[in-house]
Amino acid sequence: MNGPPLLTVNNLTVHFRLRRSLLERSSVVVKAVDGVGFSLGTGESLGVVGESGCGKSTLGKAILQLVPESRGEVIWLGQDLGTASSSSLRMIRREMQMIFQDPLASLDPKMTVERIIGLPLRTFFPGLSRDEVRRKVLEVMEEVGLPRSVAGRYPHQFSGGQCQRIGIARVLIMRPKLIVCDEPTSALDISVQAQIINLLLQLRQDYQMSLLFISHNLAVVRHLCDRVMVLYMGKVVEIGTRDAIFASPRHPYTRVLLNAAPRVGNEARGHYSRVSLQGEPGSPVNPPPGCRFQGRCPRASEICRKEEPQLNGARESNQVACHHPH
Amino acid sequence: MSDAITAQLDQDVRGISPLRASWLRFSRNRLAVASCGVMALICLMCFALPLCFPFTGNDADFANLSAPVNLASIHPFGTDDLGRDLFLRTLEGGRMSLLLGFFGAIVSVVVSVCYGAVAGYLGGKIDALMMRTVDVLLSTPFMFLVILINLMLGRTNASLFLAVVIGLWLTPSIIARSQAVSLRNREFIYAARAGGMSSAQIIVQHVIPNSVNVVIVYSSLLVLEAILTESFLSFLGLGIQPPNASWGTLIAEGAQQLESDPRLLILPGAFLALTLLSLNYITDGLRDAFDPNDR
Amino acid sequence: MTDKCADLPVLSVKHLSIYFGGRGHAGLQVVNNVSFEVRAGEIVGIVGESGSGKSQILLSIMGLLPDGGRAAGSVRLLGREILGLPQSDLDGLRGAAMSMVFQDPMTCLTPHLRISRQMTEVLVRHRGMTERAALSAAVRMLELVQIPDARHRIQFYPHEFSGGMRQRVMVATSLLCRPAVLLADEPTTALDVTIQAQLLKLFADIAAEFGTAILIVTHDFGVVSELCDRIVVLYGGAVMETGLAPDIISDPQHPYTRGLLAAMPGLHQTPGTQLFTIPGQILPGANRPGCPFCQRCTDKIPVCATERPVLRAGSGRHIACHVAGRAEVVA
Amino acid sequence: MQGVPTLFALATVTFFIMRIAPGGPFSGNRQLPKAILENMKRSFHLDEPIWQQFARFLWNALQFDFGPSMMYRDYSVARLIVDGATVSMEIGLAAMLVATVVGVGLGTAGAVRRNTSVDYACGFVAVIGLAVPIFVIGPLLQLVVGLQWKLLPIAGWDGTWRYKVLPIIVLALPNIGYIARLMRGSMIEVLRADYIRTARAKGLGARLVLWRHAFGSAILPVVAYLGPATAITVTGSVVIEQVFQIPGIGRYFVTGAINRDYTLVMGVTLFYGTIIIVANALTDIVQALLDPRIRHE
Repeated sequence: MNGPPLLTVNNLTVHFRLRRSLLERSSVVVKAVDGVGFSLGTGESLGVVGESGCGKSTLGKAILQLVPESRGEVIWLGQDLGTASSSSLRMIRREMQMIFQDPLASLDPKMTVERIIGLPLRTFFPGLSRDEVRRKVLEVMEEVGLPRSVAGRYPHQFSGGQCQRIGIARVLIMRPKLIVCDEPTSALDISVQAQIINLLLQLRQDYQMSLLFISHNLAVVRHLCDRVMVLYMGKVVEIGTRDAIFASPRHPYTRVLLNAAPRVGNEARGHYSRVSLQGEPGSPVNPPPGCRFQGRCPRASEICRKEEPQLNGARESNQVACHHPH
Repeated sequence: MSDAITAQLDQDVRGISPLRASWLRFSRNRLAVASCGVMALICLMCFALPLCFPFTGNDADFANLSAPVNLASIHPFGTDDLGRDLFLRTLEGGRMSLLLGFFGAIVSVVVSVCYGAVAGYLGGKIDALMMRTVDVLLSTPFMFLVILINLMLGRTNASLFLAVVIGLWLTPSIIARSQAVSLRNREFIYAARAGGMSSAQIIVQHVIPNSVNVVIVYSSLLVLEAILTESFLSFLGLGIQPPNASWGTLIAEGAQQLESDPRLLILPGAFLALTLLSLNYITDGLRDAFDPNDR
Repeated sequence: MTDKCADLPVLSVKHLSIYFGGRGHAGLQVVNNVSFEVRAGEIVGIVGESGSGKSQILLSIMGLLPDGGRAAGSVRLLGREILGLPQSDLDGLRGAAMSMVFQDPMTCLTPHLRISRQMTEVLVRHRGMTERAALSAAVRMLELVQIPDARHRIQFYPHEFSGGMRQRVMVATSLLCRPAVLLADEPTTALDVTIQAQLLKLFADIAAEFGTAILIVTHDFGVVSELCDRIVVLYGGAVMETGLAPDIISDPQHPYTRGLLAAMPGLHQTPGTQLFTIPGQILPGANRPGCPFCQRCTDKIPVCATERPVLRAGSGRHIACHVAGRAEVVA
Repeated sequence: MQGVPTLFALATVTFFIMRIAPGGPFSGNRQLPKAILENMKRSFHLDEPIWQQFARFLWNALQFDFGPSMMYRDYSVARLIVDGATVSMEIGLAAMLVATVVGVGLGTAGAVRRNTSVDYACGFVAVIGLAVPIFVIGPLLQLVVGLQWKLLPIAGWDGTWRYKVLPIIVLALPNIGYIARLMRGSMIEVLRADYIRTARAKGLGARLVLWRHAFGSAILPVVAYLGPATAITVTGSVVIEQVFQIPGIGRYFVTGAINRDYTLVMGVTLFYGTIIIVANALTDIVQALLDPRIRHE
């Protein structure tokens, strides 16, 4: 970590109320994110991994104050965003931006590329002249590798990779300190994914930007992130440096996740037979008491069914929430 | 050859906007375009042609009572038993029907889109209350509302207009609301919020431009329904009052004299049916071209 | 493993081309002259990115190309030509001799019918079984794909299952008539990694136990690497490289395969370094002259733009490239 | 059960709007001596404070007693509603049945044979139903079938089938158009669904795929439309009743309101509201039966 934390999140919790069916009157509470805490330094990148429904996307949106149901503290350079006035929140939003999973859906279909990219600039600096905005837009387009000639086109005329570049350009034009990336490459082909990863690496290097990189793809996270946080059913089960998590994971779930990811190479053949994990992730609607992973955990014991494990900082390199860590 | 493709792509600097693309799609729908032509012709006939006659539809030509169809004469489709020109009366009735239809539809669209958008975008208790009100109005007999308006305001064109709007705005306001709700959850709205735009800016820059399609489709559908509602009420004697006439009142008169002179029914009936038919095909064409859900 | 009839391919695809729109050879060509074979008990993977035409190949084998799609060439199932058969004849084969599993288990089961009905109808139709006998056969099949409490759960509706379970149900349904060949279109893409691993194991077990020939389409080299015996690498609707999976993955020779493998972040890359990238993007259509990969290829020579390379035998594989493998031949 | 508050709101609004509206039930009979008028008002409790009248109305309504009609003095409102509703329901239900069968058939045929002459023919029938208003098609049918061919009576009512055929056909036509269009659209969408491709991949044959796998989902929008449409149809079409001289309930909406017949209007409004709410509830139930995803878990 370089310097004081840019972003600190304490006990962030998002509980949705959900009516399960049309005829049902009562609602159930979905604990999408449950007491998540971490901090992120300037220029650092943190990967958030987990399976679908573990709350990783909700976490990203909650940090940017896009989820009204969220509780807990999100502290940006010493200021709690939950209590910030709407005008100061607006100013902070210049510095924290987001790119999305579905590149096409995150672009307004009715706007040209030039308008989409220039819109944040015009929102925050209404005084800028048209030419100035256009100059900056073209500059940033070049930076993300979009030819100037496409500025007048509409999103539906682009491929997924190009749409993602447009999304990155829209974010980049504000020169933010933090970019929250919500599965930015999972809808892309491998060859295009590599282009986007390289772009993000380049931007980090050039502008000292911090990344919160949400993904289910462990290989991408390993390549891009300094630290990794593993979520399971809305809870942090393990957080630590990249090397610690990938070389010596301590939580049984982290191990399973690393083990299950398909691998390229001949040593991989038949490796699925090593998979020991049965069953599927439970629903975050009615989590079991104690550890949420207990039902699928090979190491589960009596205490796991009763007591919820807390994140334990015994080691500097990685903290783990488990009664029986490896 | 592949180089030629990329070169051509690069030349195409200004993209085709989705709205223009929709218009292009619409213009390729021959049936819809032809219907637009028919509608234009009907409007032209109803608004311009009566000026060419030296008399009005209420003037009785006592020399020609119950004149037969004679396209060469001054009464091309004949006269009724009072000597009034059938064709002219139909055109003048059409003028009334079309005016009420177009204005009724415009007001209904504006009311319903505003109402639905406010309910959908605000959500929560306000939304629930506003939609409950729509529910109650939907379970009130329409005829009863119309008569109440008649009682309050008298049988004027204004009360008919109000009745048309009240009959029409409910269903589209439900559609507008669901559109607003789905827009609120679209990813590019999240992107705009994350980009620091205020709610007002988002509504102006993103929500309204993306609702244009639905509004266009619904406007044309509502013109159809407004004309239908107006003529329905006039047919029952709750709409246009004599001596004014609309297609609805003419059809009512015609239905009474069915046995003596079917022309009285067939002429305005044919005009009304042709109008509704064209509007129907126009609405279909617009829906195919503009509504992404049905594509 | 059961005895492999090693010589007779269960499924043999020869010179398959697929067109959309237009007539004859006009219109957009999405697949160009693709040939491969699948033998009993063998798992063959078709790998390619979006737009490579890989899903269209499976659909054309099943006779399920969407409106406007036409296939030319030859598809032989157990020696019988099935391309261009009338739909009514194909109905006798689909679900019986060949069956297919689709990508998204959420949308591929009929929402208003119980699982029991969706499974038994296959047996009633193809085997003429009674509803009762079919039901118990269906339950046995669900147990085989490890659906817990199958006897009870077979009466559920699709929405009452999770994604992984639904995909198991799909696999079970496709196996009911013991098909000679099972086609799978990105069967694990919509699933989480832990569930994906369970399903890959299931596919491997099926091939080993029943001797079913499996043709699996995917964009994920990881899946291919773990599961497949042989692979077909597809780009722009044409075969780039085909051969035994371990050979190709450990020593890719076609510039596209090499680039694709190098572009994957993985064990061999130092984290934080720039990845190898293939420049440009896929262009639609497969009927341009020259090599379909020519535009993005870093090794291209002038002939690549004008002449389409044919599949040539290389070391343990076939490659369609003017450049790759040449040096070897000369040496 | 959530219909009860709606019904209450409907009753309240109607009650007070009726009283606020200018004029009263007896304002037409100016020649009546004042004493008699007062007497009549007293007999209908119109001399009481308005909140008391409202409470009385609510209490009686709970017991399905709406009192005598102010216009048709020899009849109770309940009697008028029952008599009219029997006729209206008979015609309305029959029309909806015809419309559903024909509309679903036309829509399915159009979707399966999309962009063929079959599709265009079905589409044309649907468009005629939608575009030609019933007050045009009704008199036209009277003219052709009744006057020219003399096959059926033009108008009137004696309870026999001969008097019902034309009204049923005319009432069914617009619904045929709407249902056919709805069915065609939803069937086309369903036939494009992934699970239809799965069913075809199972080799089930076109007929089984259509009726077992596609029909169940494609019919859902039609069911959603049928509820409210049936409610509106069975509560009486004023136009049909006027054109064909049928003693249905629809005309009571008009005459009651025009004459400020408070008791009749209240009774008819509540009847209408109840039918709508019941129809909506029935629709929800049928939809839940057809679509397991919205069924109570």
